[in-house]
Amino acid sequence: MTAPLPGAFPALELLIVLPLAASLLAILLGGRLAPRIVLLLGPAMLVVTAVLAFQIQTQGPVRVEIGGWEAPLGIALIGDGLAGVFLVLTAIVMTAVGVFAQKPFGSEGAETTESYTFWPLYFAMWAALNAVFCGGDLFNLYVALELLTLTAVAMVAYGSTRAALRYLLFALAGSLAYLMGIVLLYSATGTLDIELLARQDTIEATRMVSGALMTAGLLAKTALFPLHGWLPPAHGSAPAPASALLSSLVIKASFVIIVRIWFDVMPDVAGTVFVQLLSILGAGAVLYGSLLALRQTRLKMIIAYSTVAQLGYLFFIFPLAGGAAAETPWAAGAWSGGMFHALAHGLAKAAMFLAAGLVIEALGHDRIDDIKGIARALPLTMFAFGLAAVSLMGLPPSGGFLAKYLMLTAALADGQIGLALVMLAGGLLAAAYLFRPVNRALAGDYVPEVAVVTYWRQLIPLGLALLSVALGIISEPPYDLLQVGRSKVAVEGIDD
Amino acid sequence: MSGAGLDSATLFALTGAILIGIGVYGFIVHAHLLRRILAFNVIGSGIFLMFGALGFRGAGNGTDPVPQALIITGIVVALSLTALAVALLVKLAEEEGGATLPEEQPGRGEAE
Amino acid sequence: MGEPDRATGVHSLSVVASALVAAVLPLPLALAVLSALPSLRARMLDLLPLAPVPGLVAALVVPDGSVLVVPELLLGLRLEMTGNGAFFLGFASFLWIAAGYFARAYMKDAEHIGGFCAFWYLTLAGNLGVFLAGDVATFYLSFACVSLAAYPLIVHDRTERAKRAGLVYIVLAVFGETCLLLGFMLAVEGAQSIQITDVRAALAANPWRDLTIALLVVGFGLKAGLVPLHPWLPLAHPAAPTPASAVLSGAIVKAGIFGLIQFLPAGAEPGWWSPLLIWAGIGTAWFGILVGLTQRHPKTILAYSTVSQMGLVIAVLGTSLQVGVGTAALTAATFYALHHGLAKGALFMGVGVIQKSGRRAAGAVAAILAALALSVAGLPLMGGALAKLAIKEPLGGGVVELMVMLTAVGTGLLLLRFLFAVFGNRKQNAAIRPPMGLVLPLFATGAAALILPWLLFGGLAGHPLAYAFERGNLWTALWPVLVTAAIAGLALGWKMPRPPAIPEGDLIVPASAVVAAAGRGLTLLYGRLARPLPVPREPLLRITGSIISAAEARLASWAVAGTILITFALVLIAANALPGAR
Amino acid sequence: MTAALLFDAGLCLLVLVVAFSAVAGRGLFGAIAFFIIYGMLIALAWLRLEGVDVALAEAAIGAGLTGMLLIGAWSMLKQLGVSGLPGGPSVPLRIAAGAVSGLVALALAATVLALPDGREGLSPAVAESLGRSGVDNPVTAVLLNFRAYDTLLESVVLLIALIAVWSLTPRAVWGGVPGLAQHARSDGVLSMFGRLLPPLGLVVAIYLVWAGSSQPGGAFQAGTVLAAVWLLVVMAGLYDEPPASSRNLRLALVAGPGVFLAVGAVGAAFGVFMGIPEGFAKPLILSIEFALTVSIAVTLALLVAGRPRRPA
Amino acid sequence: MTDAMPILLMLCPLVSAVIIFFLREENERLRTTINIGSSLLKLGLVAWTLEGVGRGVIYEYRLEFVLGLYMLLRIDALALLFIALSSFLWLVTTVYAIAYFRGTANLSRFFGFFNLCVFATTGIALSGSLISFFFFYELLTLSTWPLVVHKGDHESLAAGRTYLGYTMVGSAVLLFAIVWMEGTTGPVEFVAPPELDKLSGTAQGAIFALLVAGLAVKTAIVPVHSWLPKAMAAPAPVTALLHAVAVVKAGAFGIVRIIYDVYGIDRMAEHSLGVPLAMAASVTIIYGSLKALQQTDIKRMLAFSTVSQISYIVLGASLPGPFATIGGLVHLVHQGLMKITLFFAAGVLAERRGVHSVSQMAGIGRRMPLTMLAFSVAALGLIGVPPLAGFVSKWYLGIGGLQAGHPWVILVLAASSLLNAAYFLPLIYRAWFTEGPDSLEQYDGKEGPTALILPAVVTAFATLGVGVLAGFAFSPLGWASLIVQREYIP
Repeated sequence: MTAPLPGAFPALELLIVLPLAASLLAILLGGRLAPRIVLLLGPAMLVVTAVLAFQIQTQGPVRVEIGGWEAPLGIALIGDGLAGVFLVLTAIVMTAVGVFAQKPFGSEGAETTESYTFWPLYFAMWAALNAVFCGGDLFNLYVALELLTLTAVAMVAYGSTRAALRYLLFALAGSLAYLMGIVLLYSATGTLDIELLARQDTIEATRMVSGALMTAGLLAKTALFPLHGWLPPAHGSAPAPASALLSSLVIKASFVIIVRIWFDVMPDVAGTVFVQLLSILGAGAVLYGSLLALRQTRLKMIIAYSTVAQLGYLFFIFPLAGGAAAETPWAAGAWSGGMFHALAHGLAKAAMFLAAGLVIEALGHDRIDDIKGIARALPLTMFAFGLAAVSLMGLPPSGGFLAKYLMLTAALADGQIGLALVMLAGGLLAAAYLFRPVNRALAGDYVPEVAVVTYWRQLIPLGLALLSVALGIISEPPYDLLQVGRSKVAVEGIDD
Repeated sequence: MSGAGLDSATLFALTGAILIGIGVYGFIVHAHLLRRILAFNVIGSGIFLMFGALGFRGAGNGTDPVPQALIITGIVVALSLTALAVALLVKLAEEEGGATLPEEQPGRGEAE
Repeated sequence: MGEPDRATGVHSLSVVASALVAAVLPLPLALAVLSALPSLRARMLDLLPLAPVPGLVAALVVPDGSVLVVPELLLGLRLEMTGNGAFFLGFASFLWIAAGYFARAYMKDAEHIGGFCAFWYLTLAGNLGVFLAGDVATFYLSFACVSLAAYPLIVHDRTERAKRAGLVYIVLAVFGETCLLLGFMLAVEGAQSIQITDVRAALAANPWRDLTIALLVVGFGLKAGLVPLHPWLPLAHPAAPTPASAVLSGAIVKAGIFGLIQFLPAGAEPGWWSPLLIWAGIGTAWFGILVGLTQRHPKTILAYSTVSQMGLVIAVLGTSLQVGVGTAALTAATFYALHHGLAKGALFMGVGVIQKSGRRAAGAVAAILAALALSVAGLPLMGGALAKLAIKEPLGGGVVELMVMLTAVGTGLLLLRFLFAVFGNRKQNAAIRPPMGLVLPLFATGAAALILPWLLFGGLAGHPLAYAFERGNLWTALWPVLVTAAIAGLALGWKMPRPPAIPEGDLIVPASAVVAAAGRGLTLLYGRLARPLPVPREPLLRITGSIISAAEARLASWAVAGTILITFALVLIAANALPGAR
Repeated sequence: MTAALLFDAGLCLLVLVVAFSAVAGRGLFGAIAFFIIYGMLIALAWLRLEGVDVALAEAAIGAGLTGMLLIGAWSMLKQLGVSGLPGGPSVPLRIAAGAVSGLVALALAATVLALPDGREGLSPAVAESLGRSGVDNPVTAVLLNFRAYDTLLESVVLLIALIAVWSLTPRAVWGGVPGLAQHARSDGVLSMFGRLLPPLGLVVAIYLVWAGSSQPGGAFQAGTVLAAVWLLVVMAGLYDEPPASSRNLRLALVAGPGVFLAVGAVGAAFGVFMGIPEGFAKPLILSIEFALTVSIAVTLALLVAGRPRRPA
Repeated sequence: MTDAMPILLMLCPLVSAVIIFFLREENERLRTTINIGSSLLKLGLVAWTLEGVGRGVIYEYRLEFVLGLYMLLRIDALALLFIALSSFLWLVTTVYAIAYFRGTANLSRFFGFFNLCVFATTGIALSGSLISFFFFYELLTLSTWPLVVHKGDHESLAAGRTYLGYTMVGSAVLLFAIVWMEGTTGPVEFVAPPELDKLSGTAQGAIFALLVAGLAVKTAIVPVHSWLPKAMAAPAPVTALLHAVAVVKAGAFGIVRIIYDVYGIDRMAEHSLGVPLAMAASVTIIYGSLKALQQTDIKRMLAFSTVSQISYIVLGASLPGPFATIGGLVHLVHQGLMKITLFFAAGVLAERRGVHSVSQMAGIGRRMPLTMLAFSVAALGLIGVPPLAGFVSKWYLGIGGLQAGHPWVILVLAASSLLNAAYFLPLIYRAWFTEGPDSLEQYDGKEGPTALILPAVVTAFATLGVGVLAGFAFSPLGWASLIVQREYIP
């Protein structure tokens, strides 16, 4: 860890400050001007994350002690590879969605509820995401997570009050469990700083209980099966840009905290049964979510259940890291694979929801039975959807494939044939449920009458989908970035 | 705290634990969302009480101020969430004429 | 063997000779291609007699043992002029020239003339290729070319009869080709070479010897009309236009004989193959005669006669397998086949002439036909008698020889039947003068059939010509004729009971009935088997679906999910805390 | 057992009983009433735990504002004619939930008891750095200096909660006035309070902020007081709520977090994000606190008032 | 130069795919120019490479993804065999497709994916490592699907569904096997045999079975062949590609790679892995022929014929010994030539004359002489009539089977030939020797546009040419012998 040199570019800090400032500015400026902020902020954030990624890559992990107060008294921001890739992902997806949302959440005439309230929520969500990804203090993560929850629930509420309330209930419960865990941890150790906590190596009951509580709470927020009940209605009924953010980024935030807990904070606490349990739930998610996705009749619901399923893969990294899998030619294969999966899924899912949003804008609905011929009306959109689907199915040359390949290698090297089979089955099921809408969209030999969707807006999901595929081809930079400051445990395994 | 026998701090900490249990009970058992929000607040304050009690050192040693600061932050956060929950609940009531989620009403499945 | 034999390509041919050999096949092939062009079609008929000329010239000029190797073509093309091959090449070319000339006049007004010519040329190329082939691949190619290209000739008239004949022919031909291919593969694998000489030499030692020989015998025998593989012959010959029948019976059938000559391990005594072939041949000879006697159509009768005669040749070839007999028997068979080919070709042409011209042709044509018939029957001093004489020796006396000699009687009767069928038909009323285009080739071929044996006897049979005039031999030739005459006289005087009417193609009738029945049965059986099993797929899906839906509704409920969450936290604690969990 | 402990035990028992009544009581309004009492008791408990700042916050926010929110929701539901479910939770559910929550309580209690002794926490560290923080109250030091980043995010959380509540506004009344119109008589008790209290509240609030640097108190407590005063004024019908579209209102909303963030950002520009230079610590913290107080007051008041319901 | 060659070969179709995707629908001339131009350019590059590889040059290109995971493009003799075939047939198919689709909609999409398909196939051919192979193998699945469903009608959508369903499962199995192997041995390159001995014998066998099972789907080995006949719903140029060059060939090519370059002949023999595969291939050969015999629809008949024919390649590869290998490899090319001719012709018949079933073939030879001539030549070739391409394959396969000590192979070949004859000959017969209902109509010299007829004629000629000129060094047979020489004499 290197402290930033005096005068070094404060990339990490800017990633918090800029969106927060934008959020306040949006409140102040109102619905007429707020949508335009993103046109400035987006590029700025992309540049800043790029600089940060460069800093991390060249100088190693960055650590910022806020206010100059060292932990445990103060709060630190961690800029390691893990934070770096997710910050970049956030910048990309957020910018894309922000540009996309100019239309549904812009206002040509008078300020409306949506055009006013969406942008502060959006920027605050961005800030919250960044704060979570680079947060180095467990309580600070709690506050950031709550900010995230608030914005996410509010965005869901645009679509369905009921779904928003359900989401909020789950999130509240999750928060409480997490908070409970923090309380116990602080009481036992006197610190909340992730790095300081990582140096504690005694296994005490308190740490066990607190780890379990935090994990359980975060699982509810991540919507791991069987705690996923809130996700499909919420993601399925929110406006498309919001769904994109929720599925691609928001749930990853709590997942990253879980990773931080078990790979950084208390890897010694986790037992074999525990990590297996997580992966079993993950496998359950993959299969169950896919099966339900197969039964949906609305495009967005399919995508939402797909998220339930895809999340399952992320939990395979817990048993797969380390063990015999460490022998694979790729450093920390399973761990890196899991992170790649999160990235690829983030990009692909955002692309999908935005594409679905365009379909809804064009047709006024997203019932699969009635989207016949949409591929002729919106070829670029459906192409983007198809490309994103390729990544979700884990087909080469997409990022999803690379992720799956890394994890599969680890699984087989470790003798976890069951998980390997689930991964493959998951890919096939994904193909099955994503095939339905694509097939339907291609059917028919006429061009249905649709509302006008501009060309450049179709390019946004396409760009995201292409990125998701490109992640499999230009995979070295993100892969290398990911390895900076990677927990030793990612190689050695957390259960031994 | 086993060494010091039962003192006030332990007492309050245990009270916090039981409050959490009570809150959990309410959070699960009630379909009415307002009561759930209430239960949520009970759990929250139970956790805070426990936190505070565990950071309490009795006279002389000085109380640990960090938990207190965290608790204040937590209280504000809880209020924020409560406010949103209440607003959502009122909207739900306006839209659907009920204060419960459909899947928790006996005899009605999820229809979304 | 790996590489095609390039190093040993013996270019012992002079430039002229190699040019000749090289021209034998390409000329007809080129003409075949040209026939397909609409603008040239009409002309191609006139060129029919021209195409085989290089073959004839090559047979006469190119010395034995000449080899032409073109490794780039096929699997290493090798053309080789062998002794017997040269004879076959020569006589076949001659017959093709004559038949081609005949066809010019005969087919003048026929339909589909372009196709006829194209396939004529193709068949010709294949037929000559068989005799020149020095490697198995070229041989097989040529043989297949004959088999397949002959099909359009057979069905050329597009009559129902022709179609049926074509069907039987093509089914058997494809079957025969397949057998040949298998046999060749086995033989080549055993020899580790595709040169025919090597293959033949290695065949006796081949571990798959019996199977290989069986496959080859079936393949070639089918073409040569070996019973029971013969049914296509009596069907196809009458159905084809006459010039085609002439080459079919005269030259194409001989390709089968030549195949046996080329591939059977002469003198190697491979197991019981010699007696088997001899008796199969004799059986075939008698079968052809007996069935042929029941027939009415002249061309059918001739076809059965061909079957019968080829049976004899096969019997001779059977003897060639014996130690010590070998080459002599092969030469004898060649001689016999040669005569038969010319004679039979001429007989078919004669039938064609009569068909076209009716009674007007009766005189001279009748004479030559009778002479040819007698020759085939083996009347002393005729070409056929010499042929019979040539094969007598390899047969080696005993029962075999007796049986063979007795077939001469049968053949005589059969050909009498033929003559009656040709001339006894009162209905023929066309009475035009036969065009020279038809008559000339008939006479040329007939003459060749009668004369050539005399010229070649010394060279081929290994005896001076005088041998034919030895008393014993004369008698051997004569007595069957006398018996024949006696029986014929009896038959004429004493009204014989009508022979049973055996349909053309004899065995094929019951066989096809069996095949049809089997086909129906299989179809029925398959229909039974192919019916899908009734799997209750729909209800199964519905039930699992409703279970999942119910589960999902439960999981969305907070009461359930909350309980799960808390239980979960407790389980997670336990998962780390319980002894043995770590 | 000392008297203090006895008192504490009694207090705990009371807290538990009241909490159970709040959670499991039959009537909804009664439950809310119990909840408010419960909040007050908890505040009392905090006093016993020497957490005066927390006690203030708990009383003002935990009991007061939350109670108001719940009562407001209850009255809205009543107006809408929405009542609780007939019957209430089923017996098996009660048993299951009881078992589960009992287990939770037991597990937590066990964990609490299992915590090792002699934990110092961070009080020594805070005490050590207090001098450099610019304030004397350790809690304020933690809130506004050591963990100022938390507080910054927290203030944004509050603000965003308001925006989130506003996001539920129907399009037709966007930019309108929150809450329902109040028609209090101008000569009523409320009205009188409404006229009297604002100056008083203002004074109390300023004191709380000022005192917060050395004694318990601070922006949140002060903001709550101000918000309460505002709400009273509105309820008295003296002033109406400002419309959500008001520019001044929006400025007031973002002022606190804005100043806070600006200070942090300037720090970042000088190398230390949220760094408060030692010499300027007190004035900077105080100005942040004042700005925050204003924003918090406005935000809290509007949060309680709910989303806009009437056109401006 | 040597390192750039693989990239150049890959770029040809990729660049044209990208350009064509963004071309406007009406821009027909430019689209055609790019299509033909890039095909010609690629063919030229292949010819150049052919000379180099003949001299023993190896072209190689490496692209790193993440640590230890990389893409390897490598032109060896085997790769070149496949790529030469595909480049040639692609050119022909492009010409055909342009004529076939003239005046229909969605052509930029079609030709975009069409070129993407070429890209994937080229990639499959050039893949120098297992994972690179998988990469392009999957890309092929994806890029062919839009082609299969191009018509967008119910039938082709159903076909597309089946196609994806089968191939995705196959890919999953394949991936599983690859990962299993590479998890132990590290990245597997075709040039150097992997250290398979790290795996137990059982594991080696199991991985082999899984690899082959995964590839078998595209190769359409019974019982995972059903997608192929269904995929007939696709437009004719697409089916022609599927059957002759792209999809089924990719599977067969993969099996060849696995056998020779991953496992190696010695290991195959040691664990006797080949025989079961050969038997499966044989069953497929017979079964496919039997099913073809049952069909009345021409394209379905051809499809089942493909099922049968493709397994010749597998059969050849699975039998030890140089002859069988040559037979299998050469059939890779020969089958492509013959089958594509048949599909071209069938497409023309359906398109120009509405002929779909065997019964409609009566007298068609008279009206579509060139088309039917091409058809007949190819059909005879498949039967194995010399000197056509199919004969050469069968010959080497048969001898190879005997060499390998599996004489039953020649029975399979014989049975298949007979069955082939049984379903092709009646068709030819009907076309040439019977009169159609409108037989009075005279041939007017207008069979169709030259660009539609010519491809079939060209490939029919090639069918004849590769058989007649089999002995040439650069004929498919010569090239296959070269490959085998390099394989067997290290």
